[in-house]
Amino acid sequence: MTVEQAVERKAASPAPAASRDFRLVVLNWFRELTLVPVIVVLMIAGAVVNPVFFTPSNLINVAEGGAALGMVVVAESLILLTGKFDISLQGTFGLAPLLGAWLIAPKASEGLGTEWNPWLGLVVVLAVGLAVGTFNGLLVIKANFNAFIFTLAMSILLTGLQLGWLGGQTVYNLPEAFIYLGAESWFGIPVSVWVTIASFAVAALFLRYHRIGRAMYAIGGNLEAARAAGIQVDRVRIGVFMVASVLAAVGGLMQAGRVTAVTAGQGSNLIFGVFAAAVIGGISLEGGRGRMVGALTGVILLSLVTNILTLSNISSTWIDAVDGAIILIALGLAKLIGTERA
Amino acid sequence: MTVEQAVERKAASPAPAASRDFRLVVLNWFRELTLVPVIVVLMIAGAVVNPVFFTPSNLINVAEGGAALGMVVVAESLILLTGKFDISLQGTFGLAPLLGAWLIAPKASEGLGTEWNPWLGLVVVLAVGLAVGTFNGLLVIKANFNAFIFTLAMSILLTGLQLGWLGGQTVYNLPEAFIYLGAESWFGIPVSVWVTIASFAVAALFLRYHRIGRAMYAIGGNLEAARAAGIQVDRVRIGVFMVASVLAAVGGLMQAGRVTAVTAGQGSNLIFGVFAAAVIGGISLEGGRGRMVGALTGVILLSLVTNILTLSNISSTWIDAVDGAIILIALGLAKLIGTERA
Amino acid sequence: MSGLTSTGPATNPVPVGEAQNVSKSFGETKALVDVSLDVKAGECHALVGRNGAGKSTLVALFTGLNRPDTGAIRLAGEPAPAPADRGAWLARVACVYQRSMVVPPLTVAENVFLNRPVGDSRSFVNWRRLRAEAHELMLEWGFDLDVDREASTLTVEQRQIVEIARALSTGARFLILDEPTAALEKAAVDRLFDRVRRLREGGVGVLYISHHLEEIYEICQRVSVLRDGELVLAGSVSDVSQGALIAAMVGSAPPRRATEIEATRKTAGLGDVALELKQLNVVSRTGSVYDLDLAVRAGECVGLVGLQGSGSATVGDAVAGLVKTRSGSITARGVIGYVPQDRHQRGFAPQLGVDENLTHGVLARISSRLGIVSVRRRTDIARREVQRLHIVARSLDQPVASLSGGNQQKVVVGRALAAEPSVLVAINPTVGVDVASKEALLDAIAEARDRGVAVLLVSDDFEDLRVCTRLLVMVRGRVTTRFDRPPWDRQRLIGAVEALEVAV
Amino acid sequence: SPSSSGGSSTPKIGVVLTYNLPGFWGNYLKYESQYESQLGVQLIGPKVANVEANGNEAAQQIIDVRSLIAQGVQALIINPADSAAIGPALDYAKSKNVPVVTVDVAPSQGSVYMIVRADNNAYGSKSCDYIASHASGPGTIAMVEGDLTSLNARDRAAGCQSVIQQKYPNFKVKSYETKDWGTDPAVQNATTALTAISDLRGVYVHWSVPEDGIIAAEKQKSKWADVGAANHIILVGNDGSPHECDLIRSKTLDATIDQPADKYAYYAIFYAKQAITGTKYSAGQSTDHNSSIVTVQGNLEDALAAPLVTLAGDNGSTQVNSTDLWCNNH
Ligand SMILES: Nc1ncnc2c1ncn2[C@@H]1O[C@H](COP(=O)(O)OP(=O)(O)OP(=O)(O)O)[C@@H](O)[C@H]1O
Ligand SMILES: Nc1ncnc2c1ncn2[C@@H]1O[C@H](COP(=O)(O)OP(=O)(O)OP(=O)(O)O)[C@@H](O)[C@H]1O
Ligand SMILES: [Mg+2]
Ligand SMILES: [Mg+2]
Repeated sequence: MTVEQAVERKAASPAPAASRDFRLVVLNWFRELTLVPVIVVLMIAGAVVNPVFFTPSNLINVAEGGAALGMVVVAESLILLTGKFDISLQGTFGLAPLLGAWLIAPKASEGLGTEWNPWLGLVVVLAVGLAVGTFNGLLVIKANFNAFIFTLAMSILLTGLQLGWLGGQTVYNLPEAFIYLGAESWFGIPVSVWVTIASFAVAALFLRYHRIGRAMYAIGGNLEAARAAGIQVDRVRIGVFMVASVLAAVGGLMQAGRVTAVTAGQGSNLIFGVFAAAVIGGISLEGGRGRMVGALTGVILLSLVTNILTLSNISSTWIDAVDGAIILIALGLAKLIGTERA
Repeated sequence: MTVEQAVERKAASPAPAASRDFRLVVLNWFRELTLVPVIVVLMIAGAVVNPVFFTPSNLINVAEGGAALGMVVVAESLILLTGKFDISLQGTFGLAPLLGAWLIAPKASEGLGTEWNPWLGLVVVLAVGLAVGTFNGLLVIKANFNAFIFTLAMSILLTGLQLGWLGGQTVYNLPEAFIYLGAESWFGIPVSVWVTIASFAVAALFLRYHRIGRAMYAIGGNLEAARAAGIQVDRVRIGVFMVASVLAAVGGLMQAGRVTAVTAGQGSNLIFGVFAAAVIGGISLEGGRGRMVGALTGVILLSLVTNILTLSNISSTWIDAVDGAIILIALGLAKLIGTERA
Repeated sequence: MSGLTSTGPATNPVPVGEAQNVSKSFGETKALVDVSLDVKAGECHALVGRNGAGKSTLVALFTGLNRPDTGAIRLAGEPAPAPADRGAWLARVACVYQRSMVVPPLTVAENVFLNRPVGDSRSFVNWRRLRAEAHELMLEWGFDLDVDREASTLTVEQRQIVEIARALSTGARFLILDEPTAALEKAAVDRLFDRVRRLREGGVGVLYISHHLEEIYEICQRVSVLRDGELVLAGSVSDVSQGALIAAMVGSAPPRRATEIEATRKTAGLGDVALELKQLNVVSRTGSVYDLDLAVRAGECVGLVGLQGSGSATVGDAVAGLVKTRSGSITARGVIGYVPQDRHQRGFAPQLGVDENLTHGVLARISSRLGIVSVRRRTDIARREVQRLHIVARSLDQPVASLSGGNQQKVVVGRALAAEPSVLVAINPTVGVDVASKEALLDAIAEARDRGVAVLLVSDDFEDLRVCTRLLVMVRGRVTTRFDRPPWDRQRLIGAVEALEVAV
Repeated sequence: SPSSSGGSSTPKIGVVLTYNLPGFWGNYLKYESQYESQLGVQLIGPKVANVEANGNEAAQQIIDVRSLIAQGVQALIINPADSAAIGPALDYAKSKNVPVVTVDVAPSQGSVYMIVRADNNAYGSKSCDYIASHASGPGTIAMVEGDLTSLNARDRAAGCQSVIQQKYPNFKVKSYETKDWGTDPAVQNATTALTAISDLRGVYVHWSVPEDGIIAAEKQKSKWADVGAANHIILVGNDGSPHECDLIRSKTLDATIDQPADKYAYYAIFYAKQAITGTKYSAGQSTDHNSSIVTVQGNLEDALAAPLVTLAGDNGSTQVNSTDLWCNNH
């Protein structure tokens, strides 16, 4: 651009201080909300497919179905924003509640028999999350292991531990406090939904308004620049791994509460949906780009698809194929609208 | 760097063109063969665990167990070398043989009933592989979709199609020609093992001696430099996607031949093992680095681990955990030995 | 912002930044050797030197991104803060780095205040205040930039403005500008200089790095020259002539370098036009090109000379087909050989051997009909180029990554020549090579030219121009001056390149 | 033939399974080790293909069979992952003269010594018959299916569908597939059914693990009523685990299929042992445990009784406190 143009522009916008560039704001939101039209179309489809779709109780189902997934999407999005990757969140999602449940459940229902206080069990769940996150963070950030393959191996290990630990049993008969998160409701809406929405909101506000949140964008956007600006990049990135694993553990707790049991298979294959939701929701796999509200639309989209397919008369064997096709379409749309997210 | 130094140096090495640098060759082999000591240790462990381990029939069992995996590892390694990624190879591994089998099997054994000539069925298998590979290649390379998320969605779609097509049924009673690859032996060694070894060898030779093979390294090593040197980078990369999918389809054919049927679940979760084998075998996820002989050691390692765990008295519920731990150890070793592969 | 507005004259004798006998090596590269340099409050201190002389390395030491191997850094008269204490560094020294330190997904306002609290809270961002302050800053310094724009949408110049604004706003008394004007328009440069002067009057010390020597005379008081990591000249700008400065930068000049560049005069024996550009327009972040017409005939070597950002390199990339043209046409006959500007980005595959890299352009030629690469033919070609260009490598299959920088560059040139092109496009082909090797490279290019290759040589290194048969000077995207008959006069050439009024 | 090495006292029997899923198979494993000593055999394994090679169970079972035979087992107990794909493994065992007893799945290729199985198709028909016949009125049955790539899930689904089609024209079945027998998707499917189907009369779930979650969902949706209450939604599961029997006793679960994990484990070992000693069986023979030997696709099968378990014990179902049930012999 030439100097003349630049001067011209300045003259044309004499009071830019007050008026944010409105187009820009719209554009930004537009970018985050690419999926909204898709969601609207899906909703219409849902209503056509089955009149039940728009009943409050079904919409609550949709929300509850996405709650645990949503927690892991928040977690993975935080990691993706800083330019990293964690597959083992699904392992934590299964293993952390398992260990907690195992320590508090009576022997008769496949616990260890120590029958710890359920609150202590909850602490164990969070502690396992924290420990796995710390381990991953240190090895990926400090020892510089490739995040994909390292967390893949961790995921295999954690899922394997989960399986081995129980040897094919289910821990059930869990105390109220332990399953509260997944089993109870407040004002007719499941606690898990409240907690997930709160997590999205807190993460969004944190990312938008907290200095460390902004630092995460800077780290994902330009690591060198972040370092030069005095951001403690390693500390932030390891911290993000830790927080993310704890969030995944909480997500696992929700799921355990929902089914009032912990099974050996909890969490397996979860991560695919997590990546799909985050990425079609606009979180870039390259880091530094995307917002929580976008990731939330990703979760909503996937939950809606599942719900509508279940409500529809599509044979249950075709549901997976339709699911894959819809994710592809969402990717294609995102590409067309030009957010470069895919 | 003064002129004098340069002249001196030049004088000191009067024949810089002397062809091969022996140290370098050794170093290169060393780098490729990091896993050999691990494999040796495993073999000793195997012999200790169970005297059956070293019998020819067990070793053939190991080889046959790794054959189909090996085909997909060859395929994925080719793609990784050019700096890309394909998760949907596992979908092709299942869907391609399924469609072929469906067209040739009688209605009674869940075929379509057209009972095509088995050779035509084989052509269908390869054609499905080719079609999926072309589609992936075009969309990842030309339309520039993110390879991870795009091929993930493709994988969900293909696996879903596989389930939906037959409603979860297994196609069986397959003609000789169709199952030949997985069911027959030459000189006491299964044909699948011969073919997999041949594929590794051909791929290795191709990569080493064919101009397109060398171009692949150039592309993975530095895409921009390859483009600047006039290499048709897009064409090569799309071609690699196509070849890889065909190889995955052949791998699926081996598996189908082995069990003389195509199940709806064939291929699911295969890709994790594929990445693990390739990466611990020294194929870099960043592209341009690694060799087929390394990938082969990765396959051997994983197959050995499975076999030894099977022969040992470890409860099979702990097998996954041990598996994950061994992959982590292999990654750590590779890191220590400093090949930067992890 | 605080502190910048005070305009009291600086009387503080303590330097705002000081390097005391610092040395720094990267592996076997001695980037800095026993360098001492200080920047006083209220002065603008120029640091010049050729590419790779060690300027940016010194900047990294001053800003705490790197630690000296020996020697010490002092800021504001005190020993440098601990390396981990980035906050302390940032409070004492602000810098516009040569490498872009803009975070693309963030807005201009945020980039300006990256990791710095605005408002009352240290932990939370007050967006309104942030935007308002960023906007105010922009107004104050006369930048016209919407502070809400995402940095990824900015042009190179605008990104530079962001970095300058960031540095200006820290309130540090020591400001480093590492080639801030490389991508700026003349008017923008003038505005920047106004600001630097005001800062200086406010008592800020500036370390100013630029390859545009005339700028130094315009705003700097002292100048230091680095050559191969050593400080070879330091003095008052008014005492050092431009000629002396150049001599210090390039070292003791070979005789013929004095004022004229000897070059081949060649008008006869030229072949047909092999490369033709018509009304070429290219928009590029690294320098746009406007309405360029150019024809290169076989056996001719046209030199395209210009500063970074002038668009000369973009022309080369466009001919090689690596950037999209906006309009106009490029017609080339036969194979195009190409030497890219940035060898790391486009020059070679680092893990592959010398032989492989040399033959990447001729894979088809060295392989059989079935595509089997003939190792013998590859070795022959590689050996030929290694000998012709004096490439020093342990063996033909040594990875290019482990060659010295100069030898890497030779491999890149070798790759282009190995293709036996009919059109050769070379951008700064001799960057980073030693004097003797440079001769070899240039001889090889001249030899190609004499064989009937049409050569387009894009360079800002005047030494390269001796193989040219005519020169075109580009300034800000347009050809401004033509030199048709050698020898080339250095002073006039510099004048034309720098677009000084005295020139031509 | 396998070298009956020295101590013919304790026959070596290899065990190859597909799942160790909670509910049925977890308990099968417990019983297996219990009967191992009781019947005086040495079990090698179990190999669990779903764990060893998730997604490639069929191929893994061939490997497992080979390596067990290499280890000198004299007979094999196999739960085939797929009734067709087990063919090559059976052929190999036959070529080595190692007799095979399959558990829970009848092979469609290859020959075996005995199939120990209850009819999965019958599981489905009994369950849905129970729901339809006990429902307060005509309406819809939600069937939460297991992984449809497994034969058992497909058989149970088919059994349910066919009984409703044939006997209950004013009932409909809405089915929901659950990949990998996942607990959470199953509960999610049931929850959707609870809200979506206005005339929901009952839920048939193919296995026992999701039951607790489904009950919790009913309570959360205020759709809960004790068994027997007018607005109760009938819930029928499958497995007959001790926890399920407790649920039935507490009027929380209506019924389940007693898939006799104990008998599966016992008779699998029993027949394997008989095979080693060379006992011959023939079709039509009746057994001492309330079943008879039948022919299935050319192989003999001991079709074990797998009764429906209810609190009332009516209509041919078994009362939940019966000592015949494995849940009461735990
Ligand atoms: N991180 C590093 N690792 C290895 N070598 C380095 C590194 N940074 C700089 N060098 C080397 O140190 C020398 C000095 O580089 P420096 O960037 O300081 O040059 P400069 O004077 O700024 O050049 P230019 O004018 O091109 O910016 C060069 O030889 C360079 O290759
Ligand atoms: N990473 C490496 N691995 C192996 N050898 C290396 C590596 N880096 C440099 N060398 C070798 O060290 C020697 C010195 O290299 P260096 O880059 O310091 O040379 P230089 O004096 O800077 O030359 P130039 O003027 O060409 O840049 C060379 O022989 C080079 O091949
Ligand atoms: Mg520099
Ligand atoms: Mg050098």
